[in-house]
Amino acid sequence: MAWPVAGVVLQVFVVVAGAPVLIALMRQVRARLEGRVGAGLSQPWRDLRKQLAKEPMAPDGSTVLFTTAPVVVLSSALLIAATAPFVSTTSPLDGMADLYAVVALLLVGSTALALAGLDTGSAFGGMGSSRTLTVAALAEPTLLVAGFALSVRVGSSNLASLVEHAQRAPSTIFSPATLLAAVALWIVVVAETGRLPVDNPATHLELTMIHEATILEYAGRDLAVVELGSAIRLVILLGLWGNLFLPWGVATTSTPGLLALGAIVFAAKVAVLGSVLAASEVLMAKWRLFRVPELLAGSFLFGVLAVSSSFFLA
Amino acid sequence: MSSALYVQLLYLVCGGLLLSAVLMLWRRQLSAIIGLLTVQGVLLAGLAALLGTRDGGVELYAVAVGVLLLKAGVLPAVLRRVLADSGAVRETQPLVNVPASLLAAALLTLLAYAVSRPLVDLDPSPTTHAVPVGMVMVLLGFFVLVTRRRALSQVAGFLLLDNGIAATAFLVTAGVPLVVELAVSMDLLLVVLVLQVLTARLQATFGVTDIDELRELRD
Amino acid sequence: MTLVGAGLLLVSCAAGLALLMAMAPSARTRGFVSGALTCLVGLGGVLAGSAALLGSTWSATATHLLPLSQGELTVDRLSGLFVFLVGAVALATGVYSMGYPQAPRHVEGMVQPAHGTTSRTAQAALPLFAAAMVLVPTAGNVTTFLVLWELMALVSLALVLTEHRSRPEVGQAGIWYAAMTHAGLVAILLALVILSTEAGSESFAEIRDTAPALSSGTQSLVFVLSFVGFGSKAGLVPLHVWLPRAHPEAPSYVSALMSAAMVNLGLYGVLRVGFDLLGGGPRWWWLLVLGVGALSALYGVLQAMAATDLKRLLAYSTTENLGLIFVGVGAAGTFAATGQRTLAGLLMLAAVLHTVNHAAFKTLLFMGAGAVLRSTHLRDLDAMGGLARRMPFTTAFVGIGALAASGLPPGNGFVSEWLLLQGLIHSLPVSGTPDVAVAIVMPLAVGAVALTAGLGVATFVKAFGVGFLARPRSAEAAAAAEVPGTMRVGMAAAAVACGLLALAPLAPVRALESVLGVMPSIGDRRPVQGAVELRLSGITGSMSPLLIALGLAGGAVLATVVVRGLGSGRPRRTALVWGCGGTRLSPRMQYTATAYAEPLTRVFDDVLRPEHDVDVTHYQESRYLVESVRYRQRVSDRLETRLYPPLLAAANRWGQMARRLQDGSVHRYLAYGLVGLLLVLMALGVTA
Amino acid sequence: MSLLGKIRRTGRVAEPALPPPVEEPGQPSGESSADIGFRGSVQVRHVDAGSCNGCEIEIASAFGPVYDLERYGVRLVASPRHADALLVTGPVTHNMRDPLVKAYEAMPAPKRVVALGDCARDCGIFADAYGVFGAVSDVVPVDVSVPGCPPTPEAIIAALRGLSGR
Repeated sequence: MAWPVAGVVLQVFVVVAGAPVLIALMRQVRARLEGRVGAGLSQPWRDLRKQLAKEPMAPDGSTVLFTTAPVVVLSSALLIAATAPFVSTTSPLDGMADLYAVVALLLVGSTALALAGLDTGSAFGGMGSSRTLTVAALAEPTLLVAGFALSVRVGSSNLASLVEHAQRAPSTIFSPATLLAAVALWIVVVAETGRLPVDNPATHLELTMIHEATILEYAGRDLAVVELGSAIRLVILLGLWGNLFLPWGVATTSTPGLLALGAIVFAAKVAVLGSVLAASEVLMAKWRLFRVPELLAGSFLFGVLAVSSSFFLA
Repeated sequence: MSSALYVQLLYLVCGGLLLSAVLMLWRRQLSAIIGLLTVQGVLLAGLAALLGTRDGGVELYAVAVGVLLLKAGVLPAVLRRVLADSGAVRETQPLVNVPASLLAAALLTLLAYAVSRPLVDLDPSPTTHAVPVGMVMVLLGFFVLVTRRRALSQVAGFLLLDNGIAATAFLVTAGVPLVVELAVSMDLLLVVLVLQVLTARLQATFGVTDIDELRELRD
Repeated sequence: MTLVGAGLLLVSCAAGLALLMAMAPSARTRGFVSGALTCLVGLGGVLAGSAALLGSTWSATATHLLPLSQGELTVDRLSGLFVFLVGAVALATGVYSMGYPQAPRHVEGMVQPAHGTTSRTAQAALPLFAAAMVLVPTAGNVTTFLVLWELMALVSLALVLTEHRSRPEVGQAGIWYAAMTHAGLVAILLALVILSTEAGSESFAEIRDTAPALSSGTQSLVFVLSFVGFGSKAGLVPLHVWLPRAHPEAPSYVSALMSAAMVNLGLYGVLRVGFDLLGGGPRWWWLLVLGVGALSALYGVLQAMAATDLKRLLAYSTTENLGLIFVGVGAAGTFAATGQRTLAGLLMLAAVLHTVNHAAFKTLLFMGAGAVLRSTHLRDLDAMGGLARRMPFTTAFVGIGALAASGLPPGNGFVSEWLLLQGLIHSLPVSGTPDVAVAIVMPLAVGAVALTAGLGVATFVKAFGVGFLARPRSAEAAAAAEVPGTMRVGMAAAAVACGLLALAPLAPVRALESVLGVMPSIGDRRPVQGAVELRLSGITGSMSPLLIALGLAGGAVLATVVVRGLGSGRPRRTALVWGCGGTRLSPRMQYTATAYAEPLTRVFDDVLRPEHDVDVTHYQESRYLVESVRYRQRVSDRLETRLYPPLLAAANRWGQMARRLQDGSVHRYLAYGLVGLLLVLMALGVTA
Repeated sequence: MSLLGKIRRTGRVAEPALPPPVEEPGQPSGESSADIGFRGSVQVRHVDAGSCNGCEIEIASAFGPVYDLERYGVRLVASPRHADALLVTGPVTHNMRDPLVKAYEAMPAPKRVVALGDCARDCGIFADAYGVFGAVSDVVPVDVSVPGCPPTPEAIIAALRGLSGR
C-alpha cells in the first residue's frame, strides 16, 4: 500500500514541478527556430517566484468568485494529476475518476476561469470567457466520442485499464481505430490548451485572445496560481494523450525502480510532444475564430470514424 | 507473411484510404486534393499487392503496378497540368459549407457500414470486413461531385468514386480480372482527359472553371 | 390504513381546505394559508411517496364516484417515486410562495408591476394543482387517470393566467398552453380508450395481464399515441412550444411546479404505458423515443444557449433535460427489447436519477429567477448583473442550481449524466460485430449527449455570470434587494436537496433501483454497487462524486495555504477595471448575454436563424459621424414559426367550414341533437 | 517544407550575450533587482505617450532575434496587471496623460517606470509644443530613464537588465 501512495505523490510532484519547465521548453524550441537564444528552462519558475511576491489585485465590483477561480483551476488540475495514470497505473485513487470524470474536471477548470472573466466586468474578460466556452463546448463531442472509440474494445472507460490494455496488446495501437482517435484527440488537445491555430498564447492583442483575455485582470499571486494551473493542464492533456497512445513505460506495478522509470519516461514523452507542438506552431498562423468549428467538426468526424472503424477494421 | 501481420497491414491500408477520402472532403486547396489522390493511388496499389501476397497470384501484382502507374503517376500529373492552366488554386465556396459536409461524411460512414453489412455476412473474413471502407469512398466521391463547384474538384470526386469502386472490388472478390481493371482504368484516363479539355474550354470561355457557369450554355 | 393512505388522505384534505380558504377575507392571510396548504399537500406526497418507495403498496376504490366507472387508486413503487417527487417540489414551492406575492408599487413615479396575485381563484388553485399532480400517478384505472390529468391541466391553466391583468402576453401564453395540453389530452385519451376497449377492462391491473395478448399493431398504435400525448406534456420537440411561452409568464413558483413536477408526469405516463402496461414492446418504439429525446436535448440546449430571457432559458433547459432523460429511457427500452438487462437497468436508472436531479435543480433555478424578478422586475439577462452583492443568498442558491444544471462535478447533474454516458458507451460489444442499429445509433447518441453537455455549460455560465456577477447593467438591477425569509427557506430546501443528491447519490440510487422492478422487461437488479464509489455491476467502471468533491475542496485549501505561505502577505488591492487606459468605462460596456452567446449562435446559424437589425443614426452635419448605433438580435423558435402556422391555418379553414352548420336557428341545433341520437341508436341496433 | 529549410539555413542569428549589468547604468536608486523582488524576471508593459515611434522601432529590434532581450528574463506583456515595469516613450501629450496614470495605477506593487528616450525624460524636441503636457516624470514617478534619440538597443537592454538583474 505504501508504494502506490508514493507513486501518487511522485506523479503529482513530477507534474507540478515539470509544468513550468514544459512551458519554458516550448518557448525555447520556438526561440531556437526563430534564431533566438531564449530565456532558459528555469524562467517560468523565476516568473512565478516573482509574481507570488507581488500584490494581488481585484477589479472594482468583482465578487469572491474572481479570487477563488484560480484556486479552483489549480485544485481541479491537481486532482487529475493525482488520479490519472501518468507515472503508474496503480494509483489507489484510480477508481474515483474515469476518462469522463477527468474530462468533466478539466471543464470545471475552464468554467471557473470563464466565470472569473465575466466577473471582472471588463469587455475583454467577457469576450475571452465566451470564446473559451465556445471552443470547449464544441470540443466536447470529439472528446467523448473519441473516448468512446478507445473504451469500446477495452470494455471500460477507466484510464488505468485503458493504458494497461494498450500495453498488453500493442498491436491495437496500430489499428485504424486507435490512430483515428489519436488524430481526433490531438486536435482537441490543441484546442483545449489554447495553442495555434486555435489561440495564440503569445499574442499581445486583446481582440485576438481567448485564454489570455480571461486572465487579463489577474495580478500577483492570483496570476501565479492561474499560470501554474494552466501549465499543469497542458502537461495533463499532453500526458494523457501520450499515455493513451504511447503507453510504454507507465509502471503497472509500483516498485521503486518501475516508478522511477515511469517518471522519467513520462517526462520524456511530454517533453517530446511539447516540442512537436511548439515546432508545429512556428509553421502555422492563427485561424479566424469562425474557422475553428471547421477544425472541431473535422475532429468529431475522426472520432466517429474511429468508433465505426473500431467495429469494421479491427 | 503471418496472417496476423497481414490483417494488421490490410486494416492499416484501409484506414489510410478512409483517411485520405475524408481529407479530400476537408481540404479546399486543390493542390492538396491532388496530393491526397496520389496517396490514395499508392494505398490502392498497396492493397492490391497485399492481396497478391495472400493469394500468391502474379495477376494481382500486375494490377498493383498498373494502378500505381496510372493513379499515382499519370492521373495526378495530368491534374497538376490542369491546375497549372486554370488559375483556380482553391475550392472557394462549396455548395455545402465544410463543417456541415464533415458531419454529413460522418453520417455517410455509418450508412455505408449499415448497407454493406449483408455483403460482409455473405462470407465474413478480415478482407470482407473492410468492405465498408470502399463503400464510404464511393459515397464520399458522390458527395464531392454533388457539392463542389470547381471542375477540378469534380474530377477529383470522380476519381475518388472510382478508387472506391476499385477498393470494394478488391476487398469483395480479391481483385477484378486484370483485363477489366485495365479497361476501367483506360476509360478513366479518357474521362479525365476529356474533363481536362472541358476545363480548358471553360477557362477560355468564361475565364473561370466554375461549372455552374455551364448553365449559361442552356440558352 | 397504511402510511401511503394517510399521506394521500392528507393531500386530499389539504386540497379540500384550499376551497374553504378561498373565503378568507384578507389577501395576506389567504396567500399565507395557500402556501401552507401547498406545503401540507407536499408533506402528504412525500410521506405517501417514500412509504411506497420503501415497498408498501396501497389501493382504494370508490364506486359511484365517477359515472360509468369507479374511482380507483393504486400505488406501487413507480407511482411512489413520482408522488414523492411532486410532493417534495410542492413542499419547497409552498414555503417559497408564501413570501412571493407583491402588490404593484409606485416608485419614483413609475408603477412597478405586481408579482404573484391576491385573487382568490389563483390562491385556491395552487394547493389544488399540487394535489392533482400528487394524485395523477396514483390513478388505478383509465377514467380516474384521465379525470385527474384533466383536473391538473385546468388548474395549472388557471395558475398560468394568474397575472393576466398586469400583462397582456400572459393571455397569449395561456391560449398556447391550453391548446397544446388539450391536444396532448386528446392523444392520451385515444390511446388509453383504445387500450382499455381492446384489453376489455379499464383497470390498469387487468390491462397489465391482458395487454400482451393484443395485436402488435394495436400495441404500437397505443404506444405512439400515448408517446405523443405524454411527450407534449414532457415538452419534447416539436410539442415543446408551450413551455417557453407559459413558463416565463406564469408566477415563478407556478413555473417551478410545472417545470420540475408536471413535466415529469409525462415521463411517468410513458413508463407506465410503455414498460408496465404494454410490458416493453418492440425495439423501434424505443429507438423512436431515443431519437426524439436526442433531438429535444439538442434543440432545447441550443435555444437555451441563445435565449436572453432568464425564465425562457430555464424553460428550454427543461426541454433539454427531459430530452436527456428520454435518451436514457429510449436506450434502456432498446436494450430491454433485446434482453440486455444489465445495460437496460443502468440506463433506466440513469434516466430516473436524472429526473430526480432535474426536479431538484429546476425547482431551485425557477425560484431563483422568481426572486430576481420580484426584486428587480427583470427577466432580461442583458439588463441584469451585479446581483451577487445585492442578493447574496439568492446568488449562492442559483449558483448551486447552475452548477447542477451544467452537469459539472461536484454538481448532482453530473452523476446522472455520467451514468447515462456509461450506459451508452458500453452498448457496443467488446469483441465481435455489434448489431447494426445499435452500432449506428449509439455513437450519434453519445455525440448528441456530449454536445448537449458542452452547450449546457456555456448556457449556465452565461445565465449565472452575466446575470449575477460583475456590475449592474441597469438601474433596476442596481436597486435590487434580498428577498423575504420564506422565499429563501424554500430555495435553501431545494439547494440542500441538490447537495445531498450530489454528494451521497447512493441513497437515492438504492431507492430508485427498486422502482425498476415495476418494469418487467428490465427487472430489479442492482446496476450500481459500492459505498463511496459508484461501481457499475456487470460493467467495469467506477466514479466517486464524494471523493471528487472532497478532492476539489482539499486541493483548493492546500493551494491557498501554500500560496499564502510562499507569497508575501500583501493585501489584495481593489482597482478600476483595466480598459486600456480608457477614461469613460461604464457598466454598459460589459459583455451582455447576447454578446456572450453570439459566437455559438453564429456557429449554429443554420439551426437558429437569428434575425439581426442594425440601425445607425448619423449627425445631420455629416453622414461620416455616427451619433448612435443600435443592434438588435432576435432568435425565434424556428420549429414553432415553421411548423405551426400551416396547422393553425388548416384549423381555421375547418372552422370556416364548420360555421356553415350554425346559422342561429334554434330548431336546426335541436335537429342536430335528434339526428345524432338517432344515429347512435341505429348504430347500437346494427351492432347488437 | 521550404520554411523548415530556411530555418535550417538561417540558424541562430542572435548575437553573443552582452556582459552582465554593473549596478551603475540607469540605476540612480542603486537598488538591485533582488531588493525590488524581481530576481531575474521582468514583465514590461509599453506605453506610447506621444512618441514619434523612433523609440518603438528600437524596442522592436531590442526584442528581435538579433539582440533577443527575452534571454535576460524580460518579456513584453499585454496587461499592466501582469507587468512589473512600465516602459514609457515620448513626451506625455494632454490626451495620453490620463491613460498613462491609469496604466500606472493598474500595475501591482512593486512596480518600476522606465522613461525611454530624450522625449520621455525632458520632452526633447517637443518641449513646449501645444499638445504636450510634460515629461513622464511630471505624471508618474520615474525610476530609470534612458537617454538617446532614439536610445540604442544596447541602452534599452542595459536598462531593463538592470531591473531583471540577469
